[in-house]
Amino acid sequence: MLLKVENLTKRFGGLVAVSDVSFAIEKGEIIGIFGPNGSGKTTLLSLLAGLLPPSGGRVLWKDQDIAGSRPNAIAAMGVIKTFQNPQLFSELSVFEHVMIASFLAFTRMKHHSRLRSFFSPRQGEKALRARAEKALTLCRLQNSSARPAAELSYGEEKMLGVAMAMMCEPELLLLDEPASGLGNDEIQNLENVLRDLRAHGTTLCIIDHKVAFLAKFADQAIALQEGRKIAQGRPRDVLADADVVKAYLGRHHHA
Amino acid sequence: MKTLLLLIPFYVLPLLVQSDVVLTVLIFTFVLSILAIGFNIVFGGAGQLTMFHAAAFGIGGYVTFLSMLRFGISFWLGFGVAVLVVVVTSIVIGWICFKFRLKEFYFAVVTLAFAELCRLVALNWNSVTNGTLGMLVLEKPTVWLPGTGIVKIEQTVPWYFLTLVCLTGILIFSALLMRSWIGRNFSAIRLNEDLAQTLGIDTFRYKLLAFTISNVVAAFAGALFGFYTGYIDPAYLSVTQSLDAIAMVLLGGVSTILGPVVGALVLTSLPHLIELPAELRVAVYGTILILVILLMPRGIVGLVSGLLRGRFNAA
Amino acid sequence: MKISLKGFFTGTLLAAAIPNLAFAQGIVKLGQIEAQTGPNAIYGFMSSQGVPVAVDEINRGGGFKVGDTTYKLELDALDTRGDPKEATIDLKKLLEQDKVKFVFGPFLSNVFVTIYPYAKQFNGKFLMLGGGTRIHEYVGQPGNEFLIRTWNWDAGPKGFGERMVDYLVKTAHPKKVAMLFQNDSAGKILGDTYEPMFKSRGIETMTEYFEPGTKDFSPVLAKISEFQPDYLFPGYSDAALYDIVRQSIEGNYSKKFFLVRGSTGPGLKNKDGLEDYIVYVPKDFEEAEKNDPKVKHFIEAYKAFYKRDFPYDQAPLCSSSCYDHVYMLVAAMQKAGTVDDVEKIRTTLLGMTYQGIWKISFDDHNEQVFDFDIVHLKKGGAKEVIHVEQ
Amino acid sequence: MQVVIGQILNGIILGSLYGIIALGVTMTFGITGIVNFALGEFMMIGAYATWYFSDQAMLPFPVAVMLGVVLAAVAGLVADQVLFRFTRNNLVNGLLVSIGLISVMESGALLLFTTTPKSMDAVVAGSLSLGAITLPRMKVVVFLLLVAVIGLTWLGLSRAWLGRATRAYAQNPEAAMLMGVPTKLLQTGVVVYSCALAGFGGGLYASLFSLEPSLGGLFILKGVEAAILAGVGNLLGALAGGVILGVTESVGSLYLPSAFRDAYGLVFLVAILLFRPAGLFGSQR
Repeated sequence: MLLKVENLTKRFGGLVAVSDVSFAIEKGEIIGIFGPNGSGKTTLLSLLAGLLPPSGGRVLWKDQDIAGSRPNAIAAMGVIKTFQNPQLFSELSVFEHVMIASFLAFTRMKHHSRLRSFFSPRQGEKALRARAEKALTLCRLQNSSARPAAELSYGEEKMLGVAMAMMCEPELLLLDEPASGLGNDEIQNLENVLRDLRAHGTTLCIIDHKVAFLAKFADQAIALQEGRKIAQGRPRDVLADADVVKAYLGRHHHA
Repeated sequence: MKTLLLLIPFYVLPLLVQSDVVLTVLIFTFVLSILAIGFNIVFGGAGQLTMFHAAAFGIGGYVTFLSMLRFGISFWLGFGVAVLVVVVTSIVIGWICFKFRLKEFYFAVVTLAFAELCRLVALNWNSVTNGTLGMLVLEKPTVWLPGTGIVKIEQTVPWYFLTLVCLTGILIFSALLMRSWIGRNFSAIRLNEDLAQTLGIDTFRYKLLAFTISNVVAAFAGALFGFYTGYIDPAYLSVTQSLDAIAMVLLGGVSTILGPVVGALVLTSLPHLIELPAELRVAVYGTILILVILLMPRGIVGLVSGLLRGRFNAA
Repeated sequence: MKISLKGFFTGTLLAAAIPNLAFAQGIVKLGQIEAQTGPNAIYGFMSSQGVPVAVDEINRGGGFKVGDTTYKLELDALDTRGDPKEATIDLKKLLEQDKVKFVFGPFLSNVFVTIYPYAKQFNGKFLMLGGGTRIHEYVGQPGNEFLIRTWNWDAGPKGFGERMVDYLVKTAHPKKVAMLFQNDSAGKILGDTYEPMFKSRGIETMTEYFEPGTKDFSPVLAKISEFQPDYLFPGYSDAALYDIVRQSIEGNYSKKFFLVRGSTGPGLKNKDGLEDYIVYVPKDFEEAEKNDPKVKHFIEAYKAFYKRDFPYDQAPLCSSSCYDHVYMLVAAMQKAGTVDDVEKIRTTLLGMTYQGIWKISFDDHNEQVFDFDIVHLKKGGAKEVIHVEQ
Repeated sequence: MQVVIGQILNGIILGSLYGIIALGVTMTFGITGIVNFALGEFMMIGAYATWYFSDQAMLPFPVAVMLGVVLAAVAGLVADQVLFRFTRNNLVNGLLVSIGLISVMESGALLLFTTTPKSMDAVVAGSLSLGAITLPRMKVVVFLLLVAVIGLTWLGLSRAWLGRATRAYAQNPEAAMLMGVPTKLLQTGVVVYSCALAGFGGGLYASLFSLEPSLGGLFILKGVEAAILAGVGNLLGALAGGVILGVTESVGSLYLPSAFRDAYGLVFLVAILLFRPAGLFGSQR
């Protein structure tokens, strides 16, 4: 069992954003979480990635509770998150973004030492640059690699977020609405990227409100409403689930 | 790195210029550049606006001199003791500030408060720091030169070269630092700390590292300044000392390698270049600061390198 | 582009460094380093006002003759801003670039202590006439012949401090005196100097220091009032004295004051509230203007030169204002018959007694001894001025 | 025991002076996103103007204070249009422009008034004494005036339309803009008003203490400390922050060496910032 979430809860003062959610993710599996806006999807991901301290419950990563640890510690363990609205290093170029993201990969290189990197910055750089080129090409950003990231389109920014996440050699990649704001061919390309990740054995946890996109990919689906898990199972079953439909369409839908 | 070649003319200067005044102005410029570089590492590098570098500047001077007196060791070993003291102080204060995740304005205010407390200790701990009377530093640093052996640095020209060599060393150090992984993580933190954290960068440790390195460099400047002027007093740790260093970095160009040196050169030589009644000179100093901030946000070096790059792109 | 960048720096600096040669034969250069701006500019400002007036007067009078050449004075007054770094550069500019042989100032102790190691290297080549309290620790010692103090030492055999304490004991027989000084190097020296003076006369003392720039003294005055002193001895910058005297009276703490370094201003401002106010003043200018033509002339010259009214109620131009010293220096040059032989001028100057606004002579410690006034204000503002000859 | 109470009262009065500067700091920070470190200089303008008009031009004290306030407000308007307009929401630039402004205004004061201290006669002479405690009447008058002005400002901000718009803007700038709140006018208005407040504080200061060109520097640090103590953005808290700072310093100097006076405020501030980053009364913004 790669990741086990047990009765995870998060309260902001009176508001309960995530209440008592439990689920598990197998290695190599793709799990899709969907729900209407404000159903606690992003909050849930932030809890997993350590951006928000949980009010209750446990998050077991390889049977070790990481709830409440600092985001960088969780990232170093292999749980990497992308952002719903893309986060960038304002002045830096696209390539420099991906190089910064390769820090974890750098620390995992055999002969690395941050101090020695002080004197010979080239050490290990060649391997990382090659990997960065590959990631950018996969995300179709290779021809804007020298451009400042601030000049990218929204879709490209989102893909840069994915490229950066890939560079961190994630074991579990938490994707926060990767498809929203993308054009059709960009979504097509996103799917290739996800397939490639899956091929490399990366476990994916995708949240989005684009149900069709999720259904096509996810091995397992979870539906959230007002922070509560209302359904879990194969995507087709969950979509057909009465509560889910009611939550989504606001009334009983006769399929 | 090639911008460091700009320092070469300064190595040649003492042969051309006999006037001691110009050399003295440059000595103060070099020493204050080191302080400014120290501040630039933590502010230009990791984006943390600190006001503690003046306290480190003062502690550098005091501890180096006191340990020389107490243990009879050379300037450099005395400075080693100062580095220890500054490292410990920086880690304690840095740990407190970063543990509580103080941001920008509050970090500046808390570091200012700690600097003021250090100044008040220096001001009133008469038995050790001689309090308000300050301390007369008659000892001088010694340097081993091939051929002549241990030489005491006393006259202006030896001081000129000592401070210039030290500045060059610190510049190379800061250039290497900024281009290394540590520097890359610093800029990641400066530009977007939350994103940096999710990419696995331990922002707490790197901010603490930036804060400590910055204070050690500032302490080095304090030791040189104290031994050159021959007098150390609590004013070294004053707010004005911090603000001067900040003004130099912003005038010269934040987050650039040579910016602090350019800023230090302009602000140190300015009062002696313009012949104005005293009150007006202070006004000119203030006006320049305002004009730079509003018209040249990226500072002199930022402006110049922008023009250069503009030239290359256009050509 | 890169070359001009480099040229820009070395070019401007070279231009500043070309020493301006004294073309006209017959120029004697005077230098002055005082803090005219910056936080503790009050004392630098006051002591820097005398020299320009004297220089202007002498030059307008056609200069002065030494041997068969007439000389004019050229004054280079530099502002140290109370910052030791600036002071070091200013003194270097005066001694090495302008080749000045006579430097007036500094009056601030921290500025003096910083430039002392450098100035010492020029011993014998120039004279420094400064008033700073801490100059006392160095003046008169071998190797410091360049140093002459334009104020005398409070606790010396002819020290005005001793005279003032004698007067206090004679008129008021206080048993307890509380001292309240600024927490800086001059303030600390005051505390260390006057404590033994009071103790040797069987007077119990208590000393409190306050952060420079303090405006509200009510807490420290309350603390002092528990000691129930007969007299409060506050010091030393005028702004602090105004606040201390007023708040001590209004808060009905102590109403009897004894001041060395201060002025009649605070006393006059609170003349109805105070019970006793004894203050050392180099010269009570109001009194002296009536019967001393030289003082009258100086006040007119001051008003003409600065185009503002004369600050009667301050510690106006304490004797280190160097108005007299410029004339005394000129007299010494004329008597010694040289403007260059510093050693000869020095010995002549130290041996002279000069009657200007003050009767000035120097003790064997090269510290100035001069007559001064004790102003004794009683409740309601009745003023008694006691002139003390030395 | 009486002495302690005396010092608590004195601390409260002194604190109200810190409070009015803190109020200016809080309002400017809340609306324009920068800390106006030059507020102390506008206090100096108010102080010197009041001294000049009442001591030299022999005008009645209230008129002199009003003129001081007007002068400080006009200077504030000029400073805002020339400088602070370009440093909105940029803390570091705002800090450095303020530092430049401080040296310009201080040298202006030096030129006009030299460093010779100026001291006014107490407008309301005599002191109140309750038992062993004596409080100069003028100090009490100053305290009441300051509290009144701070109270009025708070009332204005919570009642008058412009006040509510200001608070709305402080809470959520984007939303306020969408609702047609004239942000440019608001920001300039707030800067000018806080300069006027500082000028008013300066005018009252002049009636209590002696004046020198560098008086601004001391009070701005205290004002910023008080604003943070209360939690920047909290209006009434500014007065409370100032009072707490004033009392800590006054009572502290009673028992500990008064040379450490500034340290007590600083230690208190650091403790607050660490354990209640939003300040004593601040809301977690």
